[in-house]
Order: sequence, then structure tokens, then C-alpha cells
Amino acid sequence: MLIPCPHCGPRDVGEFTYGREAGKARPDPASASPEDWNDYVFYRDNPRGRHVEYWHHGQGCRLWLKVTRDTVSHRIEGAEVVGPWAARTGSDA
Amino acid sequence: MSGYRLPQSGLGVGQAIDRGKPLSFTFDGKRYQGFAGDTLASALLASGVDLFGRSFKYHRPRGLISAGVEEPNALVTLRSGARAEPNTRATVVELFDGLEAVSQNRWPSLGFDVMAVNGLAGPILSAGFYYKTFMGPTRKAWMFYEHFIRKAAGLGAGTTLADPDRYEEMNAFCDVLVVGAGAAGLMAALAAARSGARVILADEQAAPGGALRGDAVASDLLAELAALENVTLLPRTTVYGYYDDNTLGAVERVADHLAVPSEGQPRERHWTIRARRVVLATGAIERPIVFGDNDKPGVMLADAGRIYVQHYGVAPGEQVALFTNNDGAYRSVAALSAAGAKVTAIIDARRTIGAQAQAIAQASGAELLLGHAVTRALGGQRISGIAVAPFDPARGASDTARQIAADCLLVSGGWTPTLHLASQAGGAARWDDTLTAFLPGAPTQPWRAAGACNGALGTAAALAEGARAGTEAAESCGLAAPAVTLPKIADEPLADAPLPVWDARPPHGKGKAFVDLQHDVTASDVSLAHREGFRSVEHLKRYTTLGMATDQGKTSNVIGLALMARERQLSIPEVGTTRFRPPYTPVSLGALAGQARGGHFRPTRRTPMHDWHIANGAEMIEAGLWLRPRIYAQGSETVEQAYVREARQVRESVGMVDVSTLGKIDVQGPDAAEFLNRVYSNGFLKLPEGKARYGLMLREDGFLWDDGTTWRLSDTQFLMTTTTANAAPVLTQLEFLLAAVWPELKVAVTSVTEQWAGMAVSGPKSRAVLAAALSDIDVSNEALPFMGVRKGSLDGMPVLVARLSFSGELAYEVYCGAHHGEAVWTRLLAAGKPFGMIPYGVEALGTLRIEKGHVAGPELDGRTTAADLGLGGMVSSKKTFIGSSMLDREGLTDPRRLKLVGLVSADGGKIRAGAHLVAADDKGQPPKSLGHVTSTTYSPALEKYIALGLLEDGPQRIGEKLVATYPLKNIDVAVEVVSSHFFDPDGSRMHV
Amino acid sequence: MSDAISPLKGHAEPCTAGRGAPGVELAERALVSLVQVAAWPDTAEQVEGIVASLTGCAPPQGPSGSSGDAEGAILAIAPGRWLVESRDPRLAQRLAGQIGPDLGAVTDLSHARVAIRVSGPKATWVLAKGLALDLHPTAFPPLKVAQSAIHEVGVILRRVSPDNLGGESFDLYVYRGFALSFWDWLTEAAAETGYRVSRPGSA
Amino acid sequence: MARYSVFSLLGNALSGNRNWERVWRSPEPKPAYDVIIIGGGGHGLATAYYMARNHGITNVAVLEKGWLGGGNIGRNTTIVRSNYMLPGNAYFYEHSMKLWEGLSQDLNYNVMFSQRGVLNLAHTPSQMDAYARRGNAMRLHGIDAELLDRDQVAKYAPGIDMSAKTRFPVAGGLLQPRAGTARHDAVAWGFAYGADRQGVDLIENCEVTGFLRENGAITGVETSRGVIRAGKVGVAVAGNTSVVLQKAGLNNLPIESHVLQAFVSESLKPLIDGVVTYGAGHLYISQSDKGSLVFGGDIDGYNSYAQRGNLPIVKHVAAAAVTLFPNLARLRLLRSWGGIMDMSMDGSPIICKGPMPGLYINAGWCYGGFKATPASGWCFAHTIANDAPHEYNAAFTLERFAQGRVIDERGAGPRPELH
Ligand SMILES: Cc1cc2nc3c(=O)[nH]c(=O)nc-3n(C[C@H](O)[C@H](O)[C@H](O)COP(=O)(O)OP(=O)(O)OC[C@H]3O[C@@H](n4cnc5c(N)ncnc54)[C@H](O)[C@@H]3O)c2cc1C
Ligand SMILES: NC(=O)c1ccc[n+]([C@@H]2O[C@H](COP(=O)([O-])OP(=O)(O)OC[C@H]3O[C@@H](n4cnc5c(N)ncnc54)[C@H](O)[C@@H]3O)[C@@H](O)[C@H]2O)c1
Ligand SMILES: Cc1cc2nc3c(=O)[nH]c(=O)nc-3n(C[C@H](O)[C@H](O)[C@H](O)COP(=O)(O)O)c2cc1C
Ligand SMILES: [Zn+2]
Repeated sequence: MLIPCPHCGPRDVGEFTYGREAGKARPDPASASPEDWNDYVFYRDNPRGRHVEYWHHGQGCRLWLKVTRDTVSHRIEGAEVVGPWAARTGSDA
Repeated sequence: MSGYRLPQSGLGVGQAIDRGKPLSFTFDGKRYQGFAGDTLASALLASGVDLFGRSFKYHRPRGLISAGVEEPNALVTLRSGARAEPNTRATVVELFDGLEAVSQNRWPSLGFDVMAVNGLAGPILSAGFYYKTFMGPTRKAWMFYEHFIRKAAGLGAGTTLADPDRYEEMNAFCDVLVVGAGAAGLMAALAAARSGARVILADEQAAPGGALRGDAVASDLLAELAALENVTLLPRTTVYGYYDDNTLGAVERVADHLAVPSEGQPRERHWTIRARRVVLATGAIERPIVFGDNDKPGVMLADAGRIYVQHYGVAPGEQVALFTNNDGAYRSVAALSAAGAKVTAIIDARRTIGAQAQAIAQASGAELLLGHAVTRALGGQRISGIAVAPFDPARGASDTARQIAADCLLVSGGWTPTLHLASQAGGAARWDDTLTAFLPGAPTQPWRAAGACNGALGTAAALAEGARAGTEAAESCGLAAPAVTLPKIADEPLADAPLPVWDARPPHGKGKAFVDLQHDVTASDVSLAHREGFRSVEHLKRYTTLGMATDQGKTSNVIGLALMARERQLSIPEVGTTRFRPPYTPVSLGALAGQARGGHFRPTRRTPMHDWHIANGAEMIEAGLWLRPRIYAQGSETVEQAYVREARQVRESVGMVDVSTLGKIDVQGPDAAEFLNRVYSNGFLKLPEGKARYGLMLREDGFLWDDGTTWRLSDTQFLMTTTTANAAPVLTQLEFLLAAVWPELKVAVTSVTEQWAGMAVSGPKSRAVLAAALSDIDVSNEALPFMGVRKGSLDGMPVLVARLSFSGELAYEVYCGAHHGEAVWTRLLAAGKPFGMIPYGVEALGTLRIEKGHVAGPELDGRTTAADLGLGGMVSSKKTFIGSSMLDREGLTDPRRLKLVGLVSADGGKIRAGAHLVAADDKGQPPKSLGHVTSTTYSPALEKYIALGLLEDGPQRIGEKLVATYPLKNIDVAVEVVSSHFFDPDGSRMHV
Repeated sequence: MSDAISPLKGHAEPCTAGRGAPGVELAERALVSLVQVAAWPDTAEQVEGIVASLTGCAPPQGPSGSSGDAEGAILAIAPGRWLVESRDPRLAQRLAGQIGPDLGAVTDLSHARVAIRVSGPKATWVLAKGLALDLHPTAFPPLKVAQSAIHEVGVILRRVSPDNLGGESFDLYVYRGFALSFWDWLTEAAAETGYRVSRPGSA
Repeated sequence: MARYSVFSLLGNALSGNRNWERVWRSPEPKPAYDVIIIGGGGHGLATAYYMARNHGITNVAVLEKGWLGGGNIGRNTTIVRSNYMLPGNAYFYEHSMKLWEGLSQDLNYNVMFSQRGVLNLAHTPSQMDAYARRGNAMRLHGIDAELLDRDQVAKYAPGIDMSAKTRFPVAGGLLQPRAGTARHDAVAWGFAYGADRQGVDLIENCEVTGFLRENGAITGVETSRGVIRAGKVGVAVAGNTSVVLQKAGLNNLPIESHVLQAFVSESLKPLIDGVVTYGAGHLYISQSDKGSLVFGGDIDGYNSYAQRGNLPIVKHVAAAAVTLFPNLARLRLLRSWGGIMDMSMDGSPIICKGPMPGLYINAGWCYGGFKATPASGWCFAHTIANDAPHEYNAAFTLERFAQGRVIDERGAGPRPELH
């Protein structure tokens, strides 16, 4: 599997570590209920097919990426940088 | 005597061998001669050897079936000693001088094998018989039978010696990878290369060419390719697996054709090939036809016969017969006649055949029997003749057979395209009724198939398809591919539609009829599987083990499917194929491992003072990938004697320990303090510059994760330290939080673990040592108070000094540039000499921290909370932080949770880590565990064995007597529960 | 500094080894200063300008570009992050002097890595044994930078400009603690083509 | 049908093996059943078997989308052990071990359960301590365990590189002598045979595509072979748990599906007797009765529903194998494949009533569900029959995550890819 890092270009999956599904935002501690936390920390959509997930390019630029990948074909639709640099790197499909 | 070497008679006989280079080798200890270019199989065949091995279950005598990778029978153990290679196909072993091979799975000898009696028990040893018996008399009965079954099973014997050879890997990138260098592959590679594309052409055989190997057409194409610098030719390279994103795995046999690899040369090289486009030109494998005793030595695939003649100049027999259902097989007859080998009879199941086949038959002078079939092979340990009967497509063969003498029977039941890679990266295979074969399904990755593997069996067709595939592949890479002109070829037997004949046995046919030769799966086993309901092809495979042998059913699977289809009265495509999996042919584990082996399995991390530790007698110990000094043993000291001496010296005077392995993270930016305050469970906003603070990190689920001190170097810069084990995960987590959770924070985090060497100087005399060593830092209590951090230098080398104590003594951590680590370390030791300063290892480090009740790895086991470890006070209730929101779930606040306590040995016995704590009066068998011992040591300070433990109602039990039980060694030690702060509880010693 | 000790001391010593005429030349380069500069998204251009003027190197071209030579170089290693090499021992202080927290962060890594130069006709062949990177000149031209791993060891790789040393020549920056392990891998990988180790710092 | 024995073999041999009957019938689905089990893997079949055997409920159907035993039961490395540390797991897996010990006789089908032992290697004193804690816990739970020193390891598994030069020298290990392996396919077929003989309908090529619901309760399923009603529906679909339960409206579970690869070598005369696991290299290896080395490693580490993996793990597992056993380097890999694992958030299973009446859940098996097969069936059948958990699966609830009562043998936290 090759993950198209927007900064480094396509790299072997071995350079990356899988984070977690990217669908859910971390709840706001100020307002969130125990259920919200339980849902964020323990529960997963785990779809068969299109999946948006976090990957970390730990053996490369060390950016966190949001990768859209099919969990059956493993085909990657695209990857974008997560965080403050997102705007300046764009995405790679 | 059957096979023999043909005299040199012009082209088309023995093109692959060099008769000028004789080689000598042994098989089962007997010495033979062959020629350079021979395979082990061709050389043995030329020497008249026909018995190559014994089958898996019935131990039937077996000979050569093929001349290639599909060989199910001729498996030998190649080489000897540490280089012994069991289950090696003689058909793909390139002969070298001094080669040693022995046959397998027979006792006492290949000629006479006692286990052949299994053959008589045939009906009992039917498919899956073992599931129905060996169940009694006792429950353990199976263990008894299994012992013998294991001995009987297996093929060759593996070696117990370490492989002396090396393996390597290579990463390759290309526009077009062409797999297979036959007519189609050569043409595809050339067409693609002409566009300037970066092309890799891999072929598993000793020389490229495939079915055209040795032919002028192939050599011309090859010469042209070899001249192009944008083409990489990989002979002896098997592409075995097709992985995601057009990543393919291949193994190049760099030195397998030599007795031993030369200096520096790997035996095999694993290629990870990342191709933009792939052309699969993997050819086709001939399949046999089932009849009685079709496994007798002397029965061989027709194209193999051609190859032995044309490549190796070996006639497979003196009286050769052919049994076919298609025209293509007549080229074998042509090849034999051309070489002067005698073909006595041609048995063709069809009533009419092509004109060219007709002509070849006539020219050969063989008796031509149309509308006939071979119903049984006759003879003892090898065939001496065949039974031939009239054959009708509808009704099959009749029982009335006539006999024809033959010492070799060539069989062709048609061709099976080599779909392995296509299927690994594609949809279900398509059935083609005319070819009676499965063809590649729809690609799920960017490849195209060409040639025989795509059903284009003729050379002309293969060349044309190859050219098209190569051009298209280049064009889809955005390159302009100039048209290529196809080489002219002599006309050939058209690869016409074979007559579907799978099982030629007459109604009352005799003899075992084999489908899977290696696993001894017979046609009646297929029927039995059907009868018992194992009708899905995947059930058929698993119940009978059809296609599960080392050849993965290359010559047998389709026949098995056809027979099951017949039983189920379905068409073959309705029955379907079993799933293709990597590797296409077996791949050595060494090649897959490459250089990552033995001491290099994973890299080793060494601290800046590593060489010094070794030079000074340290015993090193693994900590993650790091090596750390465990103890510096003196003379014949035991581990315990050494760490007790080291720890005592620290408490009495001063010692120094290497702490370079701690994770260190540079945290900088306007929001650095705010960031840390959200990450740690305790407050960091108000940490003053020049001060350090011990911090706790929780997981989101509220459990303890990591701890360490973090130093505020400036308003906006912190140096965070983590445990050795969590250095990488913590940095990754910080990066995640800054990217995904708090992108608004202006903070940069960078690992500086490798930048800093760290050493902890501990003991009452530590201040004096630093005072002596450091000129520009005032280390007095006032100038450098507890938890204070100062910058300075030592002999011009910049250092950071922090007054921290893990040991509970007056202590400092000195950090310096890693390249200076050894210099600073030795300078400090020199300064400490007057005070008897010693280096100490992680064992003494442990002793000192346990005496203080400080927690470490064994307590931070991922299941404990801050409160469990008495660190509840460090969990702020005034702020939110990672983990704060899930802290107060019932499971984390349950009063019955195990809590940290101290334990002292009540009877002087040694407390062992991993012991469990039980009530002294618990007479239960077994008793109930109330908790367990996490860390233990002999305490020089208390002069007894002490330990930390996690205990139900821990704090309430202080003063109670318990037993630390260790059932694994039947050791019980009486312990008393005490506070975990064994030594100097008020910390007066570090505040001086 | 005389007290600075390389983790390759006693290992990367001059010698010729392996099979046939040396296909690669291996040398440890003495590192004086290696500093990471990280900018904030809104200060990237400004910080890049400062780095360029301080080092006298042009700003690197492209997301994974570099500029300069062993005397002084800027390597772009991530968005808004550069690795700066220089012979000036005070580089970190000088950068920090001009790049305050409002602009970014300066981190001295001079001791964190060792620099190894791999050059010669077989350099690409040998490195490709461990690097899952397309090193073909069209894909990896001079001055291009990549961060990747060889045998689990993180490496920063840069093809040195030809007018500097010629064709097949790469600078690698490897974590100090892994350096010896990496060197063992490198020399084993180079045995097939033969290699010469030249004097540390000489490259 | 006649029971299997050496005599039935002889008898049938004499009649040319023409009189064997189907091992299980191939019935048409009935319109309704008392209980439907979704998933014809080990757990589904075992549940049906014990449902009939222990609770007398025989109007049961097992619905399998493909062929029986084609899921993880048919693609696992067959290690059976009960070397668990935490009470929530220990009693359950030891119960399973006891069932294994009599399973062939109970089923009248030889599942080839072979107690040649499972050895976990340790490389440092602290790993030895951790294993001692585990081993002592096992002993205190009435489970067999032995702590081996280096010499005992060398004796137990000749061929292991015991030298100091190897990357992670062996310090010792924890051995469970009663542990071992069983023949994966035989387990599926044996339970199928046993269930079928008690009247359970085993229905293949029958994919569940939806659930019938009446006022909040599950009352049946829609399948590729039509609608089938049921009093109760148990779901035992391993890696497909999320997909199937989504059809019941549960869009969210404490489960991720990951691919785990497995490998077999060409077959050899006996070389490795027991099962050896190499923590430092993420490798477990044993030799099948057929002679192939069967081995596996870590999951690929990303969500997947594809029964295939990628090269990094293939190469890492091979590297671990030749590092632990340097004599295996010339040995050849014959076949590799993958299976989809239901990785739970604490590495422990879920066997409980579902959130709506009529629905029952059996999932979260991670690497470890083959050894659990008998106990899982036993306890799931009990839970469905009594609408209450058996004492052995009492802790395997869905609520435990919200409550913070996770059963985390590895202490890895909510990181399924690390369990
Ligand atoms: C490579 C590998 C190695 C392993 N090694 C071990 C080991 O050594 N020891 C151990 O204890 N465990 C091991 N495991 C884990 C073990 O195999 C599984 O936990 C266990 O088999 C899961 O239970 P099961 O047998 O019921 O699952 P499965 O056999 O997967 O059964 C689930 C069934 O449900 C069916 N299904 C899915 N969706 C539907 C639907 N919609 N309708 C109808 N049917 C459906 C599937 O087709 C499948 O047949 C391993 C797993 C893998 C993949
Ligand atoms: N007339 C017939 O009945 C008939 C039948 C079959 C083949 N043929 C002949 O076969 C040829 C077809 O040409 P082609 O190029 O399609 O097939 P080919 O058999 O000539 O070449 C295929 C090549 O690919 C190699 N190969 C297969 N799988 C491989 C892998 N995974 N990795 C590396 N190498 C691999 C094979 O060893 C072989 O060298 C023609 O010459 C044709 O005459 C004729
Ligand atoms: C314990 C075990 C042993 C196996 N042994 C063999 C074997 O000897 N030969 C073989 O071809 N496959 C063997 N397999 C693999 C199966 O052929 C098949 O790949 C696996 O069951 C997965 O099914 P699939 O490949 O059809 O998806 C074995 C599988 C298991 C679980
Ligand atoms: Zn990247």
C-alpha cells in the first residue's frame, strides 16, 4: 500500500502508523456528556468500504494525515494534511 | 534404461546445454554426469534415472512429470548440512559441479520403501479418514497416534543448522513491469521500452524465452532489450505476489546456480517492485488427463518431453507414446522426431485433427490412433506399456482395451493459463469454453495480460498480444509508444480447442487414478468428498487436500474442479476455482527477511557512553531498542551483590547513572505552557523559568500512561522528558493533539532524545562533585534549589544541570550534547574520584527508587490510575486535560481497586516480582489473590528484602501480615504491608 | 571540538572491503552545526528569508528541496520546517537571536545526528537496498531531500548537487544512537559491490 | 447416521467407500425457527451445538453467507491456550480448555486437539517478572503453568537461537503444557456434524441482509434466501460484526475490523514440536501434523475487510522466524492469507444480550477466538437460552467500556491495533 503524503509524495505504508478513524471530533470537555466521551474513545463506525482515517507519517515529515481509503479494496481516494499546515499543503489524490 | 542423451544433431536439440562442460554430481550418493545448462532433472533423465521420489500418503514411486515449476513429484533435498534444502523441485535446479541431492519420504531406500504398504490400505486411508478415527480409547489417545502420524507425514527433513548464506532486498520503481519473458513478455517489454518507459522484465527461468527459449526469435528480441538502458532484465527472478497499489514481490536467485555464493554476494535477493503498470505474460501450464495408474514413472507432460529434447538434448524414453486431446501437443512429436527420438504411438481422443498435426504424425512414423484414449498405464515401478481403448466424447472410453508397449507416455490434456498473479489482483477468473480453461478476470489493479496466460496460446498470437499490451501500458503512463513490427515466425501447430477430456477411465477401469499427484488425491477421493457433502470447491480442497501441496495444484486443480462439476452436474465455471494466494511458487524465508536477521533483526540504540560502559565491565540490558548498563560487576559479584554495593555507595557517598535513554522532547512556542497544561494531569502554567516539575500523563480513558520531569528553560521553551518506553508514542500523541485537537496553539515539538546525553549524579556528595567539576554554575542550595535548572558548561562543553532526585538523595541530572557525553561522563567521574564516586546501573537505580516508593514500568502497566498509585494529588480538579473527562467512571473509582503499598519481608525471605499476595490464613487450594508484587529489591538502606505491590484495600491493610506466594516455584514468603515510602519519607535527604 | 566523539569512532575508519573494485565510497562527514528551524504557518516566508540570509544560501526550491553544500545548506524537511547545516558553531544561537517565539522555534540538533556521505557509481544501487524511494535522477534530482527509513532507522537523505561532487552522491543524516547499527547495515549492503571508507570529515 | 470409528472406516472401505453419508444435511430454510444464529464459523456452530446439547433447543438454524467454516475458523493458526492473567478471562478460557480436552469424543469427530504446549519467550528480567505474575495468576486460577529458564527453553524448542549475538537473547519463558493446537477445519466440521445430528439446520450460501423488527424487538432476518422469522437471533460473525449489526441499527460498536495474515511453509519432517511465541518479534510458530510450519505475527494495523495483507508484515514475520530459528532461512513459504478480525477496545470478547430484545451478540475475539470456540458456544448458548449470561461470560458486556471495567490483558488501552 502506498499512502500519498501531500508533502513527501507517495510512500510505502511501512513509513506510517495508523491513528484511528477520523470521523469523530474530540468532544469539548466543557460541554460533553459521559456518553459523548464513551462514543469518542471506545466506539467506531468501522465501515466496510469508504473510511476516513488518521495516519501519521512518522518515518517521514511527521505530519498527521486524514486519508480516505476503501477498507475492502484498500484503494486510497486521497490524503490531506491535518492541522495548521493543512491550508499550505493542500491535498493529494 | 529409459531416458537418454540424444546425439548433437543441429538446432533444436540441447540448445541450453554446453556439451563441452561436463559436470559431476550425486543423487542418493550415486555419482552422475551432466552438462552445464542442465537441470538436475534433465541430467538424471539423461542418465536413465526414472524414479525421483515417493508420494506423500501412499509412498508410490514417482518420476518426472514436468520440466518446470509445476513439478509435483520430483522433489529432492538439495545440498547438505547447513545448506540442506528439502522439497526442491529437480526440474528447476540448475546443475553445478559437485551438486548433492537425495530423495525424500522413503525408507530404507527410494527403490524399496516400507511405507508403500500404505498403498494396500488405500481404501481406508481415503480422504479425511483421520477425522473419523484415532479418538479412543482415552481422551489423550490422539496424542499417542499423532506421534506416529507426525513422523510419517512431512516430505523432506529440514536442517537444524543455521543457514550460512546472506539475503538482501532491493526496492525498484518502474513505469512498466513485465512478468514473464516468453514471446508475449519479450514483445511487451520491447514495445513499452521503445517509448522510453522504465521497464523491468522478470522471468523465473535460468534464461529468458519461455516456450520460445533458445529460439532465434527470442534471442533477437532479447539482444535488442539488453541494449536499452531503460530496461532492467531480471532472469532467475520469480514475481511471487501482487500486493496493493501495484506493489509486487519478487525473488531473484542470485547464487542458487552456484555451489556457494561468492564473497559479498547474497544467495537470493528480494525485490519490492512498485510499478505504474504491469503486464502479466506468465504463460500457461500444460495439464494431464486422468487414467488408471497415471502416476507411474514414465508418464510425462507432452510439452515437458519437447523441452527435454530441445533444451537439454534428452530423450524421455526409447519407445515414446503420446496421449493428447489437442493439436499443440504434436509439436512435441515433431521435436522428438527431429531429434531422432522414436515416437511409437499417438493416441488422440479426437476423431479428427488439424492438417499440420496430421503431417507431423505421419512424418514421425508413429501409429496414429484417433478417437482413442489411454485408460491405464501398465508396468511395475515404471511404465512398460499402456492400455488403449476406443473413446467417445459422450460415453467415454470403453472397457475393451489393447496394449501398446511404451517406456514413456507423453500426455497433454490442454493448457491452463498461469493466472496466479492476475487472480491475486483481479476478479473471478473467466471460463473459456473453446480453450476449456480459466482466463484472467477483471483487473482490480492496473495490469493487462498477454499471451498464453490470456489464452493466446500460439506464438504469433502471443507476440501480437505482447506488443499491444506493452504499447498500451506505456501509453497509459503518458508516454508515446512507437509502433513495433512483429518478428516473423515459422508456422506452428495452431493452438486449437482441445476436446474436453478430464478422466479417460472406462466404466470398470482399474488402478488408482490420481488428480493431485503429490498429495495422492484420487478421482475417487473427489467422489467421496461429494458424497459426504464437501461440494464447494473450497470444501473439496480442504477435505481432500487437493491443491494444497508444494505445487499448489498447478497441474491438478482444474481437473479436480472438472470432476466435482461432473459429480454435481454443473458446468465448471458454476463450480468455480479456489482462491489463489501468494506466493505463486514457494519463496524462502531468508529472502523475505533480507538483511533483517539475527543480530540485525532490528536496529540497536546505543547511548553516548556505551563504549565506556562496555570498557568498564558493564553488563548491558535491553530497554526497548536501547542497551543500558544493568550492573558494573566487580570480580565474581552476583547481580544482587553488585547492585547492593552500587546502591549503598550512592546513599553513603555518590554515584552516577546513564539516563540518556529517557525520551526528551523540545516543546517551544508562545502557547507551550498552555499546551503542557492540557497534556499533563497536574498544573504547568505557573511553573517558573529555571524550574522543573514532575508531571503525569493520562490516556483519554483516564488511566495512567506516562510520567517524567519537564523543565522550563525559558518562558516559551520546555524540555520534556518521558519514560524510555514511551518516548516515541508520547511525541506522536503530542503531534496529534497539535494537529487534530488544538490546531490553534502555536507550539512546535521536536524529539531531542538523541541530542542530549543525560547522567544522574546522586548521593550526599553529589553537590561537592558538581562544584568541583563545574566552574560557571553555583550549585549551592540557594543558587540551585530543589527542582532548579541551570545552564552552564564543563571545559567549554555546554551543559544543563537540573536538581532532580529519583534516588531520594541530594541529586542532579547533568545533560550535555550527545557527542560530548563520554567526555562529560569521564570528567565528572574524575571530579568524583576523591569521594569514591562510582557508576551504577539500572538495577541499583531500581533499588533506590523502590526504597523511595517511586513508581516505574511495573506499576505503570496500563491498568492503573493515578489514585491507585497514591498520585491522586497530582490530578488537578481545577482544569481539564487529556483523560480528565473519563476519570470518575465507576470502574476507576471502585474502592476495591488494587492500590500501591510497600511490602517488607517478614521472615528474611526474598520477595519475588510476580508473586501474588494472599491472606496469611487463606487455606484455599488455590488461595485467593489479593494483589501482586510489582517491583522488588534487597534494600541496603533497610537491610531487608522489600517490594512494591498492588493490593486490594492496600492502604487499609498497612501493618497486616500477608503471604507473597509464588506457586510457579512453590515459594511462599511472609510479608508485612507497609507504606511505599520506605526510606526517608519526608524527603529530608534531598532537600539539603 | 576535540571532546566530541562520533558514535562511528573506530568503525568508520579508512579501509577497502567487499567484492571487486569499490562501487561506493562511504565517509562520515564532520558535523559542526545542524539546527532545525520551525516556523508558524503565518511566518513561514519570513523565517525562510532569515534562514537564507543568515546562511547565505538561497531558499530551497519546492516542498522537498534544498540549497547549498557541505559548507552550509538548507534542507526543507516539512512544511515550515528546515534543517540547516553549517560550519559555524554558533549557528543555533544566531538563528535563535533572529527567530523569536513570535516567528518560530529553533532547535539545535548538532549532536542528534551523524552525517554520512555515500557516493560512487553504485551509490543508488546500495541505498536502494534499504530505501523505499525512487532514486532515479528524474524522480530524485540533485538537491532533492527525503525523510525516510532504512532498516527502521530514520534517515534524512539528500542528493548532492553534481557540480559539487558529481552524479551519484548522497548525504545522509542518521540518528546518533542508531548510527552504528546503520553503519553495520550499510557496510553489509555495500559488500556486494565493494566499498571504500575514506577518512572521517574528508568528504 | 453411523458413528465414526475405525470399524466404520473398515466397513466402508470394503464397500468401496460408497456408503458414507453427508456429514451435515443441506436443508432448505424453514420459514421460522426458535433461534437463528448468524455466522457458520466456529462460534456460530458451537453455539448451535450446545444450544441443542445443553438446553434441548433444536429448532435452530445457523445461517452462513458462504461455505461453513470459510471465515476465521478456517484460516487461523490454531493455537489453543488458557494462559490468561485477569479473572474476567481466566475462568472462561480455562473452561474452554477443559471442553477441548474432551471435544473429539463429545463430537465423535477427531478435532486433533494436541496438547504439545505453548511457550511464550521472555528476553529481559522484567519480562520474566511479568510472565511470573501471569504464571502465578494462572496457578491461582487452577491453570497449569511453568516458568522455564534458558536451558529448559533450549530443551523444549531445539533450534531456537540461544546465543547472546541474536538481537533479543532469550532469558526464559512461560510454558503452558496443556496448551497446543487443534485442526481448524475439523473443529468447524465437527461442530457442524454434532449440531446437524441433533436437528439443527445448517444453511449455507445464506447471507443475512437485514433484520425484522416488531415494536423494538428483533423477530427475524432477511437473507439472500428469503425472510426467516425467529424468536431469538444470535450474531456470531467475527470480523463482520459491525457490518451485520449496522443492519440492526447499531451503527457504532467498540470494535474495529483488522486484517491478520497467516503463513504456512512447505511440509517437513518434525522440526518444531510445541508452539513457540516470540514477543520481541511478534511471531508465533508451530508445525502442523501434515508437516507445514504454521506461523503468524501482528495485524497489518489498519482497518480492513479484505482477507489479504501487505508486504511489510510478510517480511517482518519472516525476519522474526529466521531470527528465532536461524535454521529456517532456506525453508520456503508455501502460502499466505489473511482473515478479518473483530478487534475489541480492550482485547477481550463481548458475549451478551444486545440492546434490543431478541438480539444477542458474540464478538470482539481479536487474535484469540479459536481457542475460545467451545466455551464461546457454551456461554453464548446459555445466554440466549436463559436471557442471562453464564458466570464465565458475565464480564464480557458492552457496558464495561462506559463503566471503565475493561479487561485489558495488555494494558494498551482503547487502541485495538495494539491488542
Ligand atoms: C490469521 C488468523 C490467525 C488466528 N490465530 C488464532 C490462534 O492461533 N488462536 C486463536 O485462538 N484464535 C486465532 N485467531 C482468531 C480466531 O480465528 C477467530 O477469533 C475465531 O475463529 C472467530 O470466531 P468464528 O470462528 O465464529 O469466526 P468466523 O469463522 O469468521 O465465522 C464468522 C462467519 O460469519 C459469516 N458471516 C459474516 N457475515 C454474514 C452474514 N451477513 N450472513 C451470514 N453469515 C455471515 C462469515 O462468512 C463467517 O463464516 C486467528 C484469526 C486469524 C484471522
Ligand atoms: N500451441 C500450444 O498448445 C501452446 C500452449 C502453450 C504455450 N504455447 C507457447 O507458449 C508461448 C506463449 O507465449 P507466452 O509468452 O505467453 O508464454 P511463455 O510460456 O512462452 O512465457 C511465460 C514465461 O513466464 C515465466 N513466468 C511465469 N510466471 C512467472 C512469474 N510469476 N514470475 C516470473 N516469471 C514467470 C515462465 O517461466 C515463462 O518463461 C508461445 O511460444 C506458444 O507457442 C503453445
Ligand atoms: C492451520 C492451517 C494449515 C494450512 N496448511 C496449508 C497447506 O498445507 N497447504 C496449503 O495450500 N494451504 C494451507 N493452509 C491455507 C489454506 O489453503 C487457505 O489459504 C486458508 O485456509 C485461507 O483460505 P483462502 O486462502 O481460501 O482465503 C492452511 C491453513 C491453516 C489455517
Ligand atoms: Zn510525509
